[in-house]
Amino acid sequence: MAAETVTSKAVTSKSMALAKAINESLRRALEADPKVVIMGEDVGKLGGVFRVTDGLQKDFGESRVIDTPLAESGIVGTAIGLALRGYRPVVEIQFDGFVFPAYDQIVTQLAKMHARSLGKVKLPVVVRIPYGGGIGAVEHHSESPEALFAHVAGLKIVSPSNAGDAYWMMQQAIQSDDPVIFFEPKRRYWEKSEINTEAIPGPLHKARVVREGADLTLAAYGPMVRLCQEVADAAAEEGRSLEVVDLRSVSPLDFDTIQGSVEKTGRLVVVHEAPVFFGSGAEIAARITERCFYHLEAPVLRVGGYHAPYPPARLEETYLPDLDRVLDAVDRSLAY
Amino acid sequence: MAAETVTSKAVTSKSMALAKAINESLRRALEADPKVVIMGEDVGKLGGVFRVTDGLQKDFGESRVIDTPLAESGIVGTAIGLALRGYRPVVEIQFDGFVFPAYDQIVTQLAKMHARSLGKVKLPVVVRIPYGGGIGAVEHHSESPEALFAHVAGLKIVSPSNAGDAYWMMQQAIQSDDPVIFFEPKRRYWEKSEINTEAIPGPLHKARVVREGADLTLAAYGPMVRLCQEVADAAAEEGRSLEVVDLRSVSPLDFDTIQGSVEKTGRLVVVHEAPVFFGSGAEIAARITERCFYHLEAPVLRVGGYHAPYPPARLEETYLPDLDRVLDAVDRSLAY
Amino acid sequence: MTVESTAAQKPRRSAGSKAGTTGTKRTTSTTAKKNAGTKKDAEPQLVQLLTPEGKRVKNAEYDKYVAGVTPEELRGLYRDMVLTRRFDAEATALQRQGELGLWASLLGQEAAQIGSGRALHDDDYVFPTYREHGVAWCRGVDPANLLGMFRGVNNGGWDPNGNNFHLYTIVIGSQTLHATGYAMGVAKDGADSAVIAYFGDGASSQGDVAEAFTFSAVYNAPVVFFCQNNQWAISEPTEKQSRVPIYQRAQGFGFPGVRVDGNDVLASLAVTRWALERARGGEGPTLVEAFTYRMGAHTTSDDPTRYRGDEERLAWEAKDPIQRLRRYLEASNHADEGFFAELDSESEALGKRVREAVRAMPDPDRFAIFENAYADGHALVDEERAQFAAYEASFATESDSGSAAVSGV
Amino acid sequence: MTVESTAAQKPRRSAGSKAGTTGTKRTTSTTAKKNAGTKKDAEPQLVQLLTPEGKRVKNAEYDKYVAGVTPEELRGLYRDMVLTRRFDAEATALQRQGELGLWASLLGQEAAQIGSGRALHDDDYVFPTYREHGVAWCRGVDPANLLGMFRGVNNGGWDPNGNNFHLYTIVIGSQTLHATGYAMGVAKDGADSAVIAYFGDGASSQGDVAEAFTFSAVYNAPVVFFCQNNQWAISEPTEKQSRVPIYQRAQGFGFPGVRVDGNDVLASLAVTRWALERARGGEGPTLVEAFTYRMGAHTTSDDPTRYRGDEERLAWEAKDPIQRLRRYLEASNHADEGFFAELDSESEALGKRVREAVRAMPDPDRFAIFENAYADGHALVDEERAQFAAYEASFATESDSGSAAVSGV
Ligand SMILES: Cc1ncc(C[n+]2csc(CCOP(=O)(O)OP(=O)(O)O)c2C)c(N)n1
Ligand SMILES: Cc1ncc(C[n+]2csc(CCOP(=O)(O)OP(=O)(O)O)c2C)c(N)n1
Ligand SMILES: [Mg+2]
Ligand SMILES: [Mg+2]
Repeated sequence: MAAETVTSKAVTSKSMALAKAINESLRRALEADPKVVIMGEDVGKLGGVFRVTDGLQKDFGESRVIDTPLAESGIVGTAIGLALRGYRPVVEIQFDGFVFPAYDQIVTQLAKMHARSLGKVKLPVVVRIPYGGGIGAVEHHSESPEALFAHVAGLKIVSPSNAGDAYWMMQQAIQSDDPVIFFEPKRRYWEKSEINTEAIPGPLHKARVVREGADLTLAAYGPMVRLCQEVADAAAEEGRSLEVVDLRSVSPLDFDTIQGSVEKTGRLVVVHEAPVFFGSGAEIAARITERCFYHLEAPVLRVGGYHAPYPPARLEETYLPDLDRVLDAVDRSLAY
Repeated sequence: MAAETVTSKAVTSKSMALAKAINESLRRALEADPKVVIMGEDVGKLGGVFRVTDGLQKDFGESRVIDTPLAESGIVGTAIGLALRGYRPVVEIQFDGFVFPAYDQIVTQLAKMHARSLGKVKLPVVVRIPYGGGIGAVEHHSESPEALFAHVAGLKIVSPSNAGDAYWMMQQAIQSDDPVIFFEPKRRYWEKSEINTEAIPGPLHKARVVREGADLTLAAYGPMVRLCQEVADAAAEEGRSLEVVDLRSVSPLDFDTIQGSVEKTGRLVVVHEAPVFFGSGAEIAARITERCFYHLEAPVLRVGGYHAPYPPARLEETYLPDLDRVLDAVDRSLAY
Repeated sequence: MTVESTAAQKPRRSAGSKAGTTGTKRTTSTTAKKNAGTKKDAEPQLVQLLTPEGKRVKNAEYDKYVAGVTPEELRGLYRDMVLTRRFDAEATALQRQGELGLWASLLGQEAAQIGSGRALHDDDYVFPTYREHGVAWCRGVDPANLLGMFRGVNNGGWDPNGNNFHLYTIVIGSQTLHATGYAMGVAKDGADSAVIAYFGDGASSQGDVAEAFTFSAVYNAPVVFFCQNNQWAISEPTEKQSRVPIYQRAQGFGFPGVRVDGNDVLASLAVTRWALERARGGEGPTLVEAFTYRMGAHTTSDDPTRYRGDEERLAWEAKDPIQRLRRYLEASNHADEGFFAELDSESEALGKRVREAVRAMPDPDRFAIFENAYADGHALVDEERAQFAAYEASFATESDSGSAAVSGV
Repeated sequence: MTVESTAAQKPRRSAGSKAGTTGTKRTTSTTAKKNAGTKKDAEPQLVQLLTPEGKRVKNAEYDKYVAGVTPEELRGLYRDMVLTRRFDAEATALQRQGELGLWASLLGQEAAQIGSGRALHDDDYVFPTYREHGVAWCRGVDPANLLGMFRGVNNGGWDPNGNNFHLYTIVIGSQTLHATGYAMGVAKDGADSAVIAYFGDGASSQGDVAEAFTFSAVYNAPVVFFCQNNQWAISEPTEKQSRVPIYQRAQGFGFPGVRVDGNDVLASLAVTRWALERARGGEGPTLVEAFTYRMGAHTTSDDPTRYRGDEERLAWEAKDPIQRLRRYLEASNHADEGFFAELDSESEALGKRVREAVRAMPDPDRFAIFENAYADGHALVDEERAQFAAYEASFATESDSGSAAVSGV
C-alpha cells in the first residue's frame, strides 16, 4: 500500500508530495545524463503551473530546461528532432486538454518512427501530462485522454498513483528507449507518501496489488487508486474483502496481475475518470473476460466518466467516480 | 444483405459503386440545401483523390465546392466557423492518416461546442474520412482510427458497408445537427450494390442483421461486413450458421441489436481492421458481456489489427483480418 | 445589463461607416509596408493618438477614423473602461472570496478592448479568448454571465448569437480559425459585416493562428485579427514567441499588419475601424497588434513574482489607459467633476450588482451533464442518464428503507 | 551505391566553408528585405545564375558562392541530374509494370534538389519529404533503397544516420519540426553543422511549418527551410496556399527568405550554400523558395489532365534544368561528346541495376510486423506475436495432419 512507511533506511526514504517527487526525479535525471532536457510552456522560471519543474532552470540553465513557444505540436515535433540528435527530451504539456494540438506529431511521428526506421531510430521522449479532474478547474483542464493514446501502437502509457512510484516511474520512463506518455494525477500532486530513492520498486509496466482481498478485485491507476483503497476500507467495514490492483501502466496493461487477482476473487470492477465508452475499462473487461471466462462470477463492471464532455467544475463530483459509485458497482457485481 | 437486388422499383433503384453513391448523395444535398458546402484538399477539379466529389465543383461552383489550403486543422476549424454562420459543411480528409492535424479542432471544439453553449450552438459538420487498408498503399493511407473518435463525447461516428447505405447515411449525416465523422471504407469504393434513392432504409445509428444465423454472431462495420458475409458463407459450408450484424454506427453503438442477436446465438465475434487493443471490439465485448452475461457460452472474441503500426503494403494481408483469421476465431468461440 | 453599458454613447454606426468610406486603401497599405520593413532592433512604429500624458497627437492616416468622435462619446469610452476595470476588480475579489474558482483579469488592457470593441458594428461578429471582458461589455453581454465559467457552473453562459459574441475559447488560437470560417460565410452571404478574432502574443505561435492567416488570405475573408500583445504568455515574455514584432507576421501571408498603442483607446478605436472597413470593403484580413501590458497576474492562480520584477509594471502604470484618457478629458474640459463622481457611484453599483448576481448563481442541476452532449440525442447518453437516475433514486430508496429500518427497531 | 554518385566531383567541404566566411550578412539581409517588399502583382525577384538558354548571368550577391566551381564539378552536377532523372524514369516504369505500388516523380525538380543537395556538408542533416530522390542521391543513399516504401516492403529502408538523410516523411510538414529540433540539438552541441528541411508549396499552409519557423527563429536554430515550389499541391495551384510568394513568409517570423530559380542548378547551389553558411555561422534559419515545376503527375496515381493544361508544361519544358546546364557546358566547352555518351551508358546501367535490385527485393517476413513496434518490447506485442505464431503453426499442423489423414486413408 502506498501509505506504508518504510522504516528501515531513514537516509534514503523520505515523505514527499507527488509533484515534488517528480521534481526530484527530473533533477536526478538532469544530473545523471547531460542529454536529458526539459521542455514546455512555463517550465523555466515559473517552474510549471504545478511547480513540477520548480528550480530546475535555475540549477541547470536555459539550455537544459527550455521555455518553449506556445505551440504543442512544435514542442513535441522539436523534441522528436532533439531525440534524433541524441537527446532525451522530457516534454511537459501544461494540461491534459492541451495535448491535442500535438496529437498528430505523437501519433504519426513519435509513435511510428522506430518501426518506420526498422529499429534504426529510437525516440526516447517522455511526454508529461498532468491529467484528470477533481481540482475545480475550467474547461479542458480536467480530461483523462489516456485511451486515445493507448490505442496507438508505439507508445507506452503509464500513470503513477503516489509519490514513491512517481519518482521511480519517471526515472524508468526517461531511461526507456520508447516514447512514454506519463500521465500525472494532478489532483494527487499535493499528497505525500514515502519515497525510497535507492531501491527501484520493480519494472515500469508491472501492476501492483496494493491491498489483498478475497471477494472482488478493484483495478485502477493514477488518481483512482486512492479512491479504490478508500472503497476497500469502506467495504471492509461491511465485511467485504476487496483486492485493489494499482495498474500503474495503461500500455502495456499488466493482464497477468489482473488475471491472477480475478482468478482468486472471481469479480472485477475497473475504475477510471475517463469516459467508460471506449475507455481502458473496456479493454480490461474484454481481455480479462477472455482470460478468466470460467472464473468470473459476474461480468466485469466499469465505473468512469459519462459519455458527455467533462462538465463544469460544480458538476465534476457527479461526473467523476466516487466512493458511492464504486461501492454501487461493487454491490452490483457481488449481487450476481 | 448488401448483395440483394431490389427488383420492384426500376426507376428509383440502380446499381452503383460505393464512391459513386456518396457522390450522388452529396449532389442531392448540394441541390436540396444551399447551405451545404463541400471542403477539402483537391475536392474541386480533381474530384478528390478517390473521385468522390467528381463533377461537383463544375456543377455547383467554387463557392460551394471549395479547394482548401493544405491544412487539416484549418479545414475543420473554418468548417466550424462556417457552421456557426449557418452553413452545413461536408469536409473531406484526404486519407485516414491525415486527420490528426485536425484532431484538436475535432476533439476540443467540434465535439464540445454544443455542450459548451448549453445547446445554443449547433455544429452540423460532416467529416468524411476514407479509411482502412487493403489497397496496397504507402504509410498513413490505411489507418482505421475510429476508436480515437468514438471515445470522444459529442461526436457521432458512422461507417457504411455498401453503396445503398452510403447514399442514405450521407443524407442523414448531413441532416444531423450533430457533428458526424463519416468513415468511408475505401477498399469498397469500387464495389457496386443497389441503391434506392426514394426509400430511407432506417435510422442512421441503427445496426442491421444482414444475415440470420443461429450458432454465432459476427459483428462488423464498414469494410469488414463483406468479409463477415464471406465468412458466414464459408462456415455454412461446414454446417455452421452464423448471423452477421452490420453495425453501421460506431457512436452510438446499437447494443440492442447486438444483444438481440447474441441472446439468440450465445456467441459473438467482433471484427474490425483497427488494432484490437482499445478498439471498438473492446467496448462491444465489455458491454455485451454485461448485458448478456448469462447468455454467453464463450467470451466475446475480437479479430482486428495487431498492436503495431500499420505495416507496409506487402504485409497488410497478414495484418488485416481475413477469412481464415475470422474463421479461426469462430472455431475458438464454438470450441467453448 | 445592456442598459448599463455605454450603448447610448457608443459611436453611431452610420458615423463609423462614413469615416470608412473615405477611401484610404492606398495610404494604409503603404503604412503597413513601411511598418513591416522595420528592423528587429529598432522600436517599431506604434500608432498613437493619445500620449501617456493625455496629449492628443496628430496622425495623418488614422485621425480620420476618430474625427467624428464627440466629447460624449469620449466620456463613453472612459466610462466603458472604468466600469470594465471595476467589474474586473470585483471578479478578482470574488475569486479571493471563493465565489469563483479562477479569474483572468484584463487589468491594463481596457483601452485595447474598449477601443476595438467600440469600433464594431452590431452585425459584426466577435471571437474572444478568455480575457475579453471589455469587448464583452461593448457587445452588451451581461458581465455576470461571464462569470459562470469561472465559477464553474457552466462552460460558457451566453447565447453567442444574442450579441454576436462567441463563447470564450480556452484552447489557445483555435478561435482564429472559427473567425476565419465565419468570415468566409459572411463573404459567401454577400453581407458587409466583419469578423474580429482576439488572441494573445503567446497564441501567435500556434499553428492554428498561422492557418487562419493562410485561409483568410487565400479566401480574402473579412476578418480582423486583433492580437493583444500584453508582453506575457503566463511566465513567458514575447521574445519566447517571436523575434520580431508580431504585427509583421501578417505581411508574409499577404495582408497588412499594424501595431497600435493598446493603452490608447482612441488609437485602438481608429486602427480597428480602419481594419474593419478594409474587411467590409472586400479588402480581406488585417492583423492589428495592440501593444499593451498585462498589469496583473495571468490568472488568480498565477504568481508573477516568480518571473518578473516590479519595475516593468511600474513603468507601464505610467502608461495606464484610463489615466491617460482622464487627463485628456480633464485638460480639454470634456468632463467635469460631476461626471467622474457619478461614474464612481455607478462603478460601485456595478460591483455590487455583479457580486450579488454571482452569489445568487445556482449550481447546475446534476442532470445537466447529460443535457447538451448532443443536439439530436445519443442512445448511450440516454442509457447513462437513465442509469444515473436509477442510481440517484437508489439513495432515496436506501435512506427511506434505512429510516424505515430504524423506525422498525 | 556511393560509388556511383558524384561524390568525387562534389565541392570540397573546405571550399564550401571558405566561400561562406566572406561575410555577406549585410548584403543578404538587404536582399531579403528588398524581396519581401515586392508587391503581390509584381513578379518577385528570382536569383538566377544560368538562364534557360544556358547563359551564365552575373549576380553580385551569389556569384561568390559558386566562384570555385570547376568544370569537373559542373559536369558532376550535370551527371547527378541526368542520373537522378534516369532513376526517376525507371521508378515510374517499374510502377507501371507493377513492381512498385506508387511512385512520386521528381521530374523537373532535379536542379533544385541537386543544387541544394550538393551544397551540403557530410555532417549536415537532411529532412526530406517523399520526393527528394535527387537529394538522396547527393547523400549517397542507394536509390534502390528509396524504392522499398513505394514497393510496399518497408516504410523507410535506410538508416537515417548512415548518410545523415532522414526517412521520407509523408505527413505534410511534420518533418520541418523534426529538422528544427535536430538543429536545436546541433546548436546545443556547439557543432557547426547545418540542417535542411525540404517541403513543398502545399506544405507551407500547414501549422507545423509555421511552428517550425517560430521555434527556429526563437532559438536561432541552424536550419535551412528549402521549399520546392513546384506550382502544384496535387491538383491545387499555389494560389490556393498563399496570395504572396512563399519566400516572403519568412520575414514575418524574423528571418530572411529568398526565391531562387529552382530549375537553375547553379543558383540553387549558390543560394543554399549561402543559407547553410548563415546557419553554420550562428545566424539562424533561412527560407529558400526554389521556384520550379512538377513536370509529371503528383504521383503515378494522379491524373493531371483533370486540372491543368499542356501549355503550362510546355512552357516549363523550355526551362528544363538539365537542358540549360547542358547548353552551358557545351557552349563553354566544359564537356565533350564523350562525356555525354559515357553518361548515357552510365544512365542505362543505373536503370538496369535499379530494376534488377527492385525485382530481387524480397517480401518482408510476416513476423516483421511485430519486430519494431517498440525498442524495449511490449508485453502485448509479445503476446500477439506468440498467438500469431500459434495461428500460423495451426495451418502447418492442419495440413500436416491433413496430409497425415490423406496418407492414412
Ligand atoms: C493549446 C493551449 N495550450 C496551453 C494553454 C494554457 N495557457 C492558457 S493561457 C496561456 C498563455 C496565453 O498567452 P497569450 O496568448 O499571450 O494570452 P494572454 O493570457 O496573455 O492574454 C497558456 C499557455 C491553453 N489554454 N491552450
Ligand atoms: C497532413 C497531410 N495531408 C494530406 C496529405 C496528402 N497529400 C500528399 S502530397 C499532397 C500535396 C503536397 O503538395 P506540396 O507540399 O506542394 O508538395 P509536392 O507534392 O508538390 O512535392 C497531399 C495533399 C498528406 N500527405 N499529409
Ligand atoms: Mg499575452
Ligand atoms: Mg508542390
